[in-house]
Amino acid sequence: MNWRSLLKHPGLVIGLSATALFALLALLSLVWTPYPIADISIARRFATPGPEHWLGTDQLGRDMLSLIMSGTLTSFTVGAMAVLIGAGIGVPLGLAAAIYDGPVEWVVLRFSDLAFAFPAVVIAILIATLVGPGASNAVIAIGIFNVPVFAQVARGGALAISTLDFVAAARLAGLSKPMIALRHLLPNIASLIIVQGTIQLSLGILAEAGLSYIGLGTQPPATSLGLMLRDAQSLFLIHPWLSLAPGLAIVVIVIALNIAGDGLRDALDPRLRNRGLANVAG
Amino acid sequence: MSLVEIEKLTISFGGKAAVSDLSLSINKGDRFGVVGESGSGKSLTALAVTGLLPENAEVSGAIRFDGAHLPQDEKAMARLRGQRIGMVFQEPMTALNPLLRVGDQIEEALKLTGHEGDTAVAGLLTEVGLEAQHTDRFPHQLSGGQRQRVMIAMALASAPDLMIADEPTSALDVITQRVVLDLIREICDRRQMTLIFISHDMRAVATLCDRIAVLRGGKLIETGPVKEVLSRPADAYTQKLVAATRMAPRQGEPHVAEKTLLEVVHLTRAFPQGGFWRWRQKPLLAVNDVSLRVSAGECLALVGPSGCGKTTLARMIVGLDSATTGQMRFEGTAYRGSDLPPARRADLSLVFQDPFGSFNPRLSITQSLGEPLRLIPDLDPLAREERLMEAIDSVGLDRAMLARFPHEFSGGQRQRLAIARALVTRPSLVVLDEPVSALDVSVRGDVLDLLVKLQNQLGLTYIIISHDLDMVAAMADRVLVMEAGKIVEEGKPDALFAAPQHRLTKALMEARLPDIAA
Amino acid sequence: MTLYILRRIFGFLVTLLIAAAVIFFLLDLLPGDPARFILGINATPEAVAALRLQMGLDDPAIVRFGNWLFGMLRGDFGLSQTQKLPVAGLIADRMAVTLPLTIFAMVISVVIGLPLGILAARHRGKIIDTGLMILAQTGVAIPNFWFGMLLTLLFAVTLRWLPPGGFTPWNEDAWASLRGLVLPSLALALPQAAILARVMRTALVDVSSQDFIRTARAKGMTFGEALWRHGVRNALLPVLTILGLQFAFLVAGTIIVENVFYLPGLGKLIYTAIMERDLVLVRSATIILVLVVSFTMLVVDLAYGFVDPRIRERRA
Amino acid sequence: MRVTKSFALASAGLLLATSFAFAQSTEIRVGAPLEPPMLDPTAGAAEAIDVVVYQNVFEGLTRIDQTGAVQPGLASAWTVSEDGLTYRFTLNDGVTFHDGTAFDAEDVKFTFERILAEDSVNAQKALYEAISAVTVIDPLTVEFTLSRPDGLFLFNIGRGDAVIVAPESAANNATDPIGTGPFAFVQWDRGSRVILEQYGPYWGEKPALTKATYVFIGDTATMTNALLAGDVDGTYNFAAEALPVFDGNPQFKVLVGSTEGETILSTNNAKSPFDKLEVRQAMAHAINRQEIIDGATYGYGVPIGSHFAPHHPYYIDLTNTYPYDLDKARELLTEAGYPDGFSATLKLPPVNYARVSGQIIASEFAKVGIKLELVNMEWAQWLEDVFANKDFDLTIISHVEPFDIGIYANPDYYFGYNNPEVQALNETLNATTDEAKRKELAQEMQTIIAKDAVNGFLFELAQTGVWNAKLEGMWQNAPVEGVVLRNVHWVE
Repeated sequence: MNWRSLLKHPGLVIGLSATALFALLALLSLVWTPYPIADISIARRFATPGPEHWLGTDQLGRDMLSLIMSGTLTSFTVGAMAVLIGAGIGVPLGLAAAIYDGPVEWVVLRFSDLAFAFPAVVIAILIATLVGPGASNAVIAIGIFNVPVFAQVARGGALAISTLDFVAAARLAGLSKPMIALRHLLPNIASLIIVQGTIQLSLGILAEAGLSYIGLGTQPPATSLGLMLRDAQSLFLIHPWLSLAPGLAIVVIVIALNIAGDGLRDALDPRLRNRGLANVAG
Repeated sequence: MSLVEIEKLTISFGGKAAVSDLSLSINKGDRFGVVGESGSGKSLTALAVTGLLPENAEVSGAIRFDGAHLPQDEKAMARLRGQRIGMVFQEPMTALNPLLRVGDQIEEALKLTGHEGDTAVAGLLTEVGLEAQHTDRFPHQLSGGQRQRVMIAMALASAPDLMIADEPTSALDVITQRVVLDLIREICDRRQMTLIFISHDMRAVATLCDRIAVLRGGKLIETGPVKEVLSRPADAYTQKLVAATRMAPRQGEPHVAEKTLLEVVHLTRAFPQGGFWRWRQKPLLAVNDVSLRVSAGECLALVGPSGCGKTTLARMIVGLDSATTGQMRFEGTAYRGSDLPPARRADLSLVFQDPFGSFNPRLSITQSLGEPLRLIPDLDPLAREERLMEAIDSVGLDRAMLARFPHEFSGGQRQRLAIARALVTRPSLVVLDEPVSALDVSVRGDVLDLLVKLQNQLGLTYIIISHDLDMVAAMADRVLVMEAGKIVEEGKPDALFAAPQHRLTKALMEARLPDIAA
Repeated sequence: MTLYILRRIFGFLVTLLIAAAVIFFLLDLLPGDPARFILGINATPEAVAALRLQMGLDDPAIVRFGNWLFGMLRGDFGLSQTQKLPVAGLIADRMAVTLPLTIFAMVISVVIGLPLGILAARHRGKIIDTGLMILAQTGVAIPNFWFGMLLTLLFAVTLRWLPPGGFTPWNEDAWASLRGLVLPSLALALPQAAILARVMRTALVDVSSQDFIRTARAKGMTFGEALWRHGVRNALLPVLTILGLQFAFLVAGTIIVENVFYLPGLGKLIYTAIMERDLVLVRSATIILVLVVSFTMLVVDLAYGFVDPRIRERRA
Repeated sequence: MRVTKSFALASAGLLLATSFAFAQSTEIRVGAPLEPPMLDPTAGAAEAIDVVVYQNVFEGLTRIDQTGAVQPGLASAWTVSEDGLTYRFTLNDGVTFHDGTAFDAEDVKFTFERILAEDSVNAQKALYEAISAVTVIDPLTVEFTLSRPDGLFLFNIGRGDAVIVAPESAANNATDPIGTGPFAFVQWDRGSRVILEQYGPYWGEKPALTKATYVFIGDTATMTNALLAGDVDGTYNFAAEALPVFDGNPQFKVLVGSTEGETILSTNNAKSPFDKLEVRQAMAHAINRQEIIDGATYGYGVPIGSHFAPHHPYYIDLTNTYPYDLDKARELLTEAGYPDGFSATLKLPPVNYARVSGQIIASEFAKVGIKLELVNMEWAQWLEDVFANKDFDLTIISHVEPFDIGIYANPDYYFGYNNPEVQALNETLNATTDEAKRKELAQEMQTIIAKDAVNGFLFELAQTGVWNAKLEGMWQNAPVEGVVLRNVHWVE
């Protein structure tokens, strides 16, 4: 896919650039924020947005813009790590289920049934009590939730690909099953996985917000958008801005990711791309 | 008087014309054939007549049906289709709603035109050769031929003036194909219906139609009465299409069986059937106690209807699948299928049917072609390079193409590449699974010529799997006819086709469409 | 068909059994002594030891697992360690909140989501489609708890139409109970409705390009008629899968939303029970939650068979 | 049939209407942030239990009033022997439990023997271990014999942990509490509320309220909404950060009072580097007490300089022992051998004051080079890690026991402070009954632990109640845990 074909998908361009903008802001917070986020000053709390603090300050006098930048980084990191865990475990499992039928497939399917049966929040609560609440707990909980999703996507995609003749050709050429999975199946389901990845990333950001909101996710002094909402909820009637700003940030980021995901699907999946002509070819 | 009149029709997508400046006139009572290869715009033209073009199509020009312009209003157009035009599509698998009983689907078509009643459904079913019991079936419970009959019954529901059949038989096997074609002809005769028959198959058009239009790349090449056009094609392209329908018998010495290369001994492949108590179900015998011999340098053909087990047999021979009982011997190495030792695999190879699915789109041609070379140990990079060059040269393609990716090639080129891949290990036996059936007619000949040339040059042994009797007759030294996992007849092609003994062979011969009269 | 059902039920039971083992042994690893938690910071070690003995915490894990499993088979889910009440009753009480909440949310999301999805697919590419999908994108992106806060601000604090949280028992004032569930159901349902609308639209757009829709149009239907008569039912297959998953999502979502609206539901029960180290309650309530979710998946799978005759046979 | 039914409906409607009309005058709905796990105050430490039942459902021999003074309860009078080892109580006559059984001296004996039994699960057993015998003299007289003098004895038997229970009902008190108080338990809708109703045959003065409902709302925002929407009539301790919502609203009144909660930065004195006095002093100098009070309690907390409640008569102000002085703090760190500071963990339990104070202290300590890693924990884990296993550097916790300076005399206590001088003083204090002498001893102890900077002394938690403006009679202060409803009433 080159840059020109990218431009044919305005959704992808808009979604990716908005995502990139937030990702950049988030990364920037690693090296620079307008104010350090650990810099607590009760004296200047609840400042309204102004030239000094563009988005005002929170209940501990921390700069809201800095918090949102850093919170976005946490949200992205948690979501992305969870996607990495989900894909890292789920994709090999799904591939294994696709290439080895019988017991391996049965075990993988049962495992994914099992993981689906545990709502992510329950996993999070269990892990939070096991290892204490924190961002890593959210990563694991959301990651576990992601595993069967990726396993099913990978298995479904791999099963569809493995009926194609080039897989048979590879077997004729003496490639082992893992080699076939690596060389032929994986590259061809990569686009599926990337698209699913953006969806799970946005779901992960929402889930992180939910977990932090009930106190199981990110813990101070680190911050995340969900944690900001938690901190601000009791002040909602007095300082509604403290809830609105991080909430809107979540909404915009998730929308951007979803639009990018939709665009990616259209751009990467030739079957969908050519749908307009699919039923009239010939 | 013309029923359908197409005037300067242009259909384009995103500025690219798929049909350009096409004018045709189809008279009442005509059986009009539209012939063309993929991308010729023949289907789009049919869709344009019925107002079913995709929404993103840009259309200009005029279409008149029975003297009147096609209505712009969607509802009016829909009703016109329902009452006066019947349509039959290519894929009977997907053209019926999988969730509804076929009786209901036919009845729905009747309701839309105001002809109601159970008797009407039964009448239509009888007319297309189905029985009353079929009304309660779901589409997946019917065979392809039966489904296509249901489609025809639905098309007839409104007693239309015009029937449009878009490749109605290309997804069916040889015997059914002929039956359905005959059915369409018979109904058109009986009902005095006008027919637009769209096909890539010259011989089908010749059998069924009285007028013909040849399309290529969205343009009209030639039109006129079938007899005139086909016996004296004016255009070079039409000539080529007509020529491709006749396969010249193979030149050269008849093969003399000397040394046995491959021997198949009492081979059986059983597939377990589903069910809760799997072991209680009787297994399905896809290949049932088959024995055969292939001698070096021979070209052996396996023919039979779909599902007869010929592909399963081929897969076991090349080592993609394993026999349940029995065994094979390849130059003295005994094996059951997948246990074929890697060292021997290099001597055996397979060319797949579908040139589009047989290359990994993510790998370059070099990578794909080089893959079988893993079977040959200790091949240094230089020798490897040499093998690839040799293979690509042998199929008549440019060496520069090695660096490219599959999507950059046409179907014919890909099939050449598939052959190159099959040859890269310098095998002695090549199994060809329907090697040309997925290709456009105009390139089939070239690929077959290439296969013959390679066999002569390299002394290859071929096993060809096909349902195309003409191709088999042209290529094979010996033919095996398979049915339900067993070999039912064997012989030299001339003798076998001239005097078929088995019921199946006879049916296959009868289903053959007549040659186009020169 | 029966064979298929039997096999599916077998898989369901295996999943439950493994889930039970996972829950039990995971909880066993939890740090924090339930006895110590109940007695607080000034309790003597002897008092803690006495309570441990009383609660049966000193038996080997495998014995306790077995006791738990067989107890559940007899309908005895054990006695809550902190509340000293039969767990089955506690769970049943909470189900009277969580189940209606989930079902309302489900119904609302279906009633809103599916028609909008169909409408958007019907007018694919038109302004109404774009508008609806922008709405749906926003709906998908809104965290349900945040949405709940906004709803409360508007309907409970400003307009005072509905209570801001809490729950009146059904037997006391069913009308008040219903009113108490309106905002939480909406908070749960709207993001899900947005997802459903998107899935329905995609499924219908997929279906609309299939040959049998063209066949229906060839029979004399307009695109809209064909979509409605032939498309929707076929599109329901993927939607059904999502509905099953969504139910699981909703059940999980109740944990957060019950916190926001302070509803005495199952999620809240689990949450509090973990905080209080009431392991008996936690594991039984969790396995019930898992049971509800897997049972829904089972029902969805079986429902496939009823909608799709192909599956009915293929798996028989 | 039809007539009867509509009549029944009409009268039901009437009943509903009347009960609604009277609802404002004799019923109350109290919002509580935590739901009790069970309702037996003698078998658990949770404050939420006492909030519902203390002095409402259950009563003790003595009763603590809202100033923290000891008043007669089920015992109408008592005498103490010269040596302070024998207490003789005269019990009120005509007292019955809510199940109708009579209350007498046997119930008192049963109650205390149950507390002291081998298999007792009483959370404060240690407070009563001085009791060596409980003797029934006659049905209305009971005598306690102590093994050592205990200045806090009368206070302690007035606590929720020592309320009198009956042998017939004690086992079921967790779910169906039966006491002698002015209110009887009616029902508990788990997860949402507990309903109490006035007990008709109550022996004492009848309360104004006929019905009380405790509604459990854990979330501050939801509590705010419930108060604003009139779903609850008040709450006894509302989150300080949201108090401005009610400030100046004539429909509500905000009651700010004191509690017994000394909030401290507990320091592991047994662990390096906190075993060094200079380090602890440096930390004390680095704490900006006012900023923490403003940040964590929105100014409602009262600064403390030692482990003692400011409203107590024995209190002396020691907040200036180590004033906020960063330079001095750095100097002391250098002296202690940590010129660049050090790193430590701060384990925080799941309460808002601790979590917020923790963040502020981390930010303050960073200025003198002490880098704190914040570790948030759930209660169960905190109790095990910090309290039971003493596996911590620093933590923040509010010690809510009244007059609990004695914990500094216990070298095995979780913060590991071992000072023989304090231990000796405490022993003397416990054995002393003379008020003036006791005050002197208590102040000496306060001063020593302040000077030793045992822990970071932050503030005394305030109690900030929000109530409907028409309610009167609520306790403003919280000398013991509980929301006592006996005097609460509506005024027009």
